[in-house]
Amino acid sequence: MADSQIENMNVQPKVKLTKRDLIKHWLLGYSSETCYNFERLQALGTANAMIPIIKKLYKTKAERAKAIQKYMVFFNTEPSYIGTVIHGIAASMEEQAANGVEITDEDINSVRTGLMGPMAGIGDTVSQGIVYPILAGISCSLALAGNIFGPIFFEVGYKVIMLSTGYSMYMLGYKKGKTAVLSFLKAGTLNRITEIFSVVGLMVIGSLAATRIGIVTPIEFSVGEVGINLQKVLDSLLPSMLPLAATLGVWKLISNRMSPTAIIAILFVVGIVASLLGILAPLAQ
Amino acid sequence: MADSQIENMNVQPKVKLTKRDLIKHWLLGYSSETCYNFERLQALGTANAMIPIIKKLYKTKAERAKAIQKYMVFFNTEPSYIGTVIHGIAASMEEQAANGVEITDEDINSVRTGLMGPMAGIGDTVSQGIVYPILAGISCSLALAGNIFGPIFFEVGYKVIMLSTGYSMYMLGYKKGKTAVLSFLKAGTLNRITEIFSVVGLMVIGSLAATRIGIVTPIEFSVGEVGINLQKVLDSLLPSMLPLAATLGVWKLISNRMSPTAIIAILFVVGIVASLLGILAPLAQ
Amino acid sequence: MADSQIENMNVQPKVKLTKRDLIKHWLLGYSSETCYNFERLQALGTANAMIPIIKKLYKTKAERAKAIQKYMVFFNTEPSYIGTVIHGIAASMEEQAANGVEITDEDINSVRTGLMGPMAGIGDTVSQGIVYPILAGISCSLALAGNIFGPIFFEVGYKVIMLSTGYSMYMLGYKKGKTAVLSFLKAGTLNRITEIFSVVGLMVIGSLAATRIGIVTPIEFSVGEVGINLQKVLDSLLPSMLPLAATLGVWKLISNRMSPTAIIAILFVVGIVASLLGILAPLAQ
Amino acid sequence: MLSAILVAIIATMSTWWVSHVITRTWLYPLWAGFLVALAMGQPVEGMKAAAYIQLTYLGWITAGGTMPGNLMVAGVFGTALTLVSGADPSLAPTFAVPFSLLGILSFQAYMTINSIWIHKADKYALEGDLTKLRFMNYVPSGILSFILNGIPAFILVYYGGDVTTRALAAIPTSIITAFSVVGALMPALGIAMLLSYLSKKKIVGFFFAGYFLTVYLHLDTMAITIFAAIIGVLIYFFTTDKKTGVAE
Amino acid sequence: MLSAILVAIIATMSTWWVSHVITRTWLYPLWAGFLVALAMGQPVEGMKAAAYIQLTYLGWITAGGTMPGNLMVAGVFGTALTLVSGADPSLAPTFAVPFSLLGILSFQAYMTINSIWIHKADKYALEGDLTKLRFMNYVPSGILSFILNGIPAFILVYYGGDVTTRALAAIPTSIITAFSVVGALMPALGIAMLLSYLSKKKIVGFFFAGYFLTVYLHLDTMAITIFAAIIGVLIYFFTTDKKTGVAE
Amino acid sequence: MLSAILVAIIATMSTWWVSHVITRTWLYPLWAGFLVALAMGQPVEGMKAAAYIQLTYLGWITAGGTMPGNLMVAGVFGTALTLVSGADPSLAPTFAVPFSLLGILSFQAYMTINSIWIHKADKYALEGDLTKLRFMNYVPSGILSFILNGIPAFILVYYGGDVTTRALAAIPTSIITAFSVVGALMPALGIAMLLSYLSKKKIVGFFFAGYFLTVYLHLDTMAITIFAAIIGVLIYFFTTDKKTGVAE
Ligand SMILES: OC[C@H]1O[C@H](O)[C@@H](O)[C@@H](O)[C@@H]1O
Ligand SMILES: OC[C@H]1O[C@H](O)[C@@H](O)[C@@H](O)[C@@H]1O
Ligand SMILES: OC[C@H]1O[C@H](O)[C@@H](O)[C@@H](O)[C@@H]1O
Repeated sequence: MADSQIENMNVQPKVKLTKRDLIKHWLLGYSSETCYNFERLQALGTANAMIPIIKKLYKTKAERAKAIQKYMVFFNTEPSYIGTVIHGIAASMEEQAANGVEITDEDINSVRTGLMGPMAGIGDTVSQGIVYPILAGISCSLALAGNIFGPIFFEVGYKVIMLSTGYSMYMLGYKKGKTAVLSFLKAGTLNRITEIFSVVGLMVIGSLAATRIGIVTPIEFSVGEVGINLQKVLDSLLPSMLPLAATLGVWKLISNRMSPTAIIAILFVVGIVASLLGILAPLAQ
Repeated sequence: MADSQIENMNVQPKVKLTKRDLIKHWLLGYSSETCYNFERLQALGTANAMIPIIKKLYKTKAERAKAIQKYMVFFNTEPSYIGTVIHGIAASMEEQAANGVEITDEDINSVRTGLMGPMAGIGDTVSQGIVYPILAGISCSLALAGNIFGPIFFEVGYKVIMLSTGYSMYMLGYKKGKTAVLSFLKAGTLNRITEIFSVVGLMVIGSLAATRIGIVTPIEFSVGEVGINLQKVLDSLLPSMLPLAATLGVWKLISNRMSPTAIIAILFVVGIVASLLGILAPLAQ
Repeated sequence: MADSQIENMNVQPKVKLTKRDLIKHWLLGYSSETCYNFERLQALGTANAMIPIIKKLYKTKAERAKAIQKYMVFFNTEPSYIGTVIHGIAASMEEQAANGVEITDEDINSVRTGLMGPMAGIGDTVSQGIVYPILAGISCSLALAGNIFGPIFFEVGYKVIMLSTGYSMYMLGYKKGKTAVLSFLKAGTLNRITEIFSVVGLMVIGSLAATRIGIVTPIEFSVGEVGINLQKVLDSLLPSMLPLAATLGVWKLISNRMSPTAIIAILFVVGIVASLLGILAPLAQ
Repeated sequence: MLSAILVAIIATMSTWWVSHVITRTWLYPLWAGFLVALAMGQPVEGMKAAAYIQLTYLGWITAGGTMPGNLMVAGVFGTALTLVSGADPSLAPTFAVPFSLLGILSFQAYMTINSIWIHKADKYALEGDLTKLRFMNYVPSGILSFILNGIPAFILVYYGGDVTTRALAAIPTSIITAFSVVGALMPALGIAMLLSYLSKKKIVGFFFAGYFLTVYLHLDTMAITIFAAIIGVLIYFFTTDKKTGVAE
Repeated sequence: MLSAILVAIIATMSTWWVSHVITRTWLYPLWAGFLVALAMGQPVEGMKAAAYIQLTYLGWITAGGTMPGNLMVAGVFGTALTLVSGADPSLAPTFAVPFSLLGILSFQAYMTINSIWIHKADKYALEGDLTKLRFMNYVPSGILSFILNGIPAFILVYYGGDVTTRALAAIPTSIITAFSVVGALMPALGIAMLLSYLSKKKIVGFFFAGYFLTVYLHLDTMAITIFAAIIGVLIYFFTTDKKTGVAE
Repeated sequence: MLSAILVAIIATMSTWWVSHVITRTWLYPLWAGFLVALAMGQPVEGMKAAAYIQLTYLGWITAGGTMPGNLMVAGVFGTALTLVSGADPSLAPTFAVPFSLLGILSFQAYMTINSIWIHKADKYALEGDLTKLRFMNYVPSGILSFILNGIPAFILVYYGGDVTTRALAAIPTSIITAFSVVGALMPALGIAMLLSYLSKKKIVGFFFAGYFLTVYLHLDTMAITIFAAIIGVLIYFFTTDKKTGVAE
């Protein structure tokens, strides 16, 4: 990518996205999960959200077809709070590509795929691990006291946080994408950023795994007249061993390219059988 | 700085500081806060402490004027336990400069300014966060039992620790300064050392911030008949949020180059108003 | 070490160790501590275990003498669970040396000495800090209920874990040694691996030091009518200060090349005298 | 009748997430149940039922498209049944839990069948027909959700809860428990999916760090998030360094 | 009279830190109050009063020249007033706290006015007149402290504590509380000043690490200091490495 | 007589570790004491005595060839004496503890005298006489252990425990306590020996990290091991990087 091209972009933009386009794109992103499915998760929804951007930047049907297709691939992130940053970056990359900067479809999709994982981990933790339980906890105590502000506070509070965070992240993505996209594509830089966010994402989903997978074993047996509670033995060895084992087991299945549907079927069978046999039980809360 | 100069220094010192000079300097450093003021804090006191060193090394009024002036700039560190190391280094740098090693005034002041921050953080934590409360705690229980050894134990214990630490740190500084000053000035080395100490300093003042800024909000309100204690809500979100907010707020003001006096005025107004309005309260100990 | 030599090894092995040889070596390793002594700890036992390997690889008395002698030097590691990895590596290095790869006696012993420390730290922690107390705890409660399965469960459980771990580690060492020995000897690589394991070893023995050295001071005195419990004072300053001091003190003695026997004598004298004078006491469990 | 239709719509939309600007909170019993309560003209009773249901699911999470129980169905159907059957709000969770577990199956069906529309959408993308693509995103999934969630909800409210209550009561506890185990296992899938996006050998240790810091130090999610962010920032700056030397 | 003069000197020196070899402990009520107790001839009673005051300030810290209450004034005046008024030592903190808070103002004045002398000293530095510079360091600030702290202390002891006690009692509690809030906020300034010396983007994360380790793990200052030192040493060695390879 | 011989053999082998495939568990009272119980024909009583002894030593560790008490002697002699004297099993630790402490001396003797055989073995190594080297490894140490441990055990069982019991009772408590202090200090040697193998300046900080994480956060050994492993892996990958760039 020659310097001349950079100037090109700075000096003579042919098509420019307006604030209106960006807001449309951002808002449509909230329909990413409308036609939600196990095959490609948010692919169609994300493509749908790109429509205003693509219509603005490309005029012929062929160009539009080419542009929209790259969004039809598997995509999944936390879509409401944090993941919007990816859409912002995508919009700015499309804009620059349309203005002659040499950005390939692969460039765009590698940024999107690189960031979707960390943003999912972080976004889920923030939205569902922090904001939701705190707001819902407060609101429930209001509601149980018969106070109608309970649900209203929840609805308003949640949406205000969601939209303001989602908007800021989208715009951050667009801005950073605009100014940094060249360095972004420089070998290593994207990887580096992805890596850092992945570190954060990994730690927080580690924490989620430890708190949100609520299985224990109810096995108790007695050797002679001594009763042994297996869960206590396991805890004395390595606390919360079973949730970790479950996570790593499922991860193994995913690594072997088993489909989510198949894994869910397995979890059903394992869960039901293990429960009926008295091997697993839900953790009493 | 050519090798010949180093030899120069090693081979032919023209003026040498004696142990006596060093001890004088170290002791006078305990008057760093005599004319204590918000404009330059320990500047004048530090300059005053340099007098014996400067008198020894420089003979003409002009030289002395030049030498003392560089100590009249803003300076602040923990002066009794740990910060003395900086004076030791300064003494050795002056000595070498006076003997022809090419050390500029800027060199000396950049070492001093680089180290004053970390030494303040670490020194305050050690002297006021650890030594003081432990000694005072023990001594108070003696005193309350009517035992006159309470205050005496405090006075003697505190001074013994202070002077022995302060002396060792001063001499350490002088020695390291003497042997290492050349590598000290090598690009990066000083920065590196400062950085490591800053890491320690930052962590410990983080801890001080968390324990020593005792504000909470007493706001309680009821929505319908449900009482809500705002502090509890904040704590469930992010414990000790207010002290952190206060610290970061004041830091912002400092970064905007507001004077301490002005900030104190603000803290007074904010504190009094917030207290009278029932927004802030002191943390019950 | 030229490429031709590597090919040499891969293409034309003159003598090959069989699985049987390896198993013999591994099992004989469990006699490392038979003639246990303070001079060289497991040296003789380790040499004894090498006999089948050496007999297979070297045919003349002179060669065998040369080979066995290098194992007669000071050696000590955790011999049953984790340390077996070192013997596996040694076996594979001997095999390659016998087949013409240029591996010197020094190479072999530097690998062995480099790894013996980390493997001791990690192995002791796993076998004695984790496996033993958990198994023994469970088994004792069985035994105290009069259930004869108590000791049997302990015996069988302990041996199964010990032998399967020990075997896996031995074979891992042999395999890795075989494929990686060349890169192993590359400058830095061995050091790097040793260093990582040492990090783990150091952390775990830090933990052992904190939990397994059970000394406190029983000193109580009163100043006036206020009773002061010195241990409490020390704990308020720095918890578990005495075990740390003891460890660092002994470490100092070792660094000064004092013999274990002499140190044990010192510990006896210090312990007895300090106990009789009421300065130290065992920690009540 | 009207309230039955309204509840059917609520049930439909709580799974067919037409736009999270609206529907994001419809996932949660507190709000979706409250809407049901309004639709059925018993705002306070229904709200309390919804809140009781909500409280049993404060640890619920959906990640990677999976969930430990269908919270949407639990909230809507559980509240509706409580009101229809005139039971005390505090009993709402007993009604809601079986729905939540059975709802895993209907969610599963929804997520599987929706894959059909995306293949149609592929065709329109190829043709550059953006309008039809948009249609594929919104309409078929809505109809599907109506069939899977709306119609049952209508029936429940319209034909009364007697049958349903009896049906639920007929489910043996051992089955309920078994489904709870399934629900308790389910987050493992979502989390493992995130793991598979994120984990490179180099950094996967941080997953275990997060796990065991939580287990051993009993830190909550906020705390881990804060420490993770601090660690992330420090790694960022300390590894940048490599090329540029130590000092900033 | 004599004791009033002695107390005035103690009050002067406890803020005018002529040399920390002597005065460093005069900041603390336990020692300064004990000196007052000696000066007033009631060593044991005064010592107890001083100890009671001290105990309420074990978490007190001065950083960057700021403080959450004027501990020097609290210790000296609080002890003196307790003795003068003949109150029980355990009531000493009630007397001391308002002084501590009002003392923020007098300390503020002291720290502001002292800036004048330093400008004079600049002139002498320029001239190389080291003796006059030394004079500037010691004398004017001493006189200032005598005016701000010594004279009031003299008056308090000499003219009896009645007026003072009544004056203190007249301060409404809401004002005391308000000043306590100011005092509680004050360390934020000192700490923020240290922060501003120390914080480079690269390492400021460690401030937050220290903060949240304290908050979440309830570690005390000693513990954080130890861990900080360990981390510092490890960073030192692990980043040195870069140039020299991995092994030592 | 037979049982005395059997106990003598157990006592011999529990220190003479002919092969850890067999003898590794003979270090521990639970198993060695159980063997004694079998040999003396009182399996249940003896097993309980052994278990009581075992419980007081769950934190026992041997590192670098040192130990905080001779656990082998404690288990074998303690169990035997309990059975011989017909005391209640719960009193077993009272018998065992003095043996454990005195046993430090006999172990010390064993470890010192064994050095002789290794010098002989050196000679055979030089000659390449592997058979004699093997002999040196196994036989002399066995005889030595028999003398130090086997014979006393035989005497104890054969001639009854009366004398022993009285002898033990004659040891003043202050001596027992003093030996306990020695025992409590002993692991410092083993740990310091490991430290001296492991510690390079660069990484010795991790020793202190492990120490203070345990002290301040009350983490158990398993927890520290897990965190240590995570840290080790992360360091491995993050420092490898240096040569190859950041991304994997
Ligand atoms: O995990 C990322 C993402 O996955 C799916 O899209 C849904 O479960 C979302 O709620 C979640 O945020
Ligand atoms: O510490 C390593 C090692 O040292 C000695 O050989 C013995 O104490 C073993 O039990 C221990 O495993
Ligand atoms: O914070 C560093 C330093 O700042 C000022 O000089 C005073 O508050 C000292 O007590 C403190 O040590």
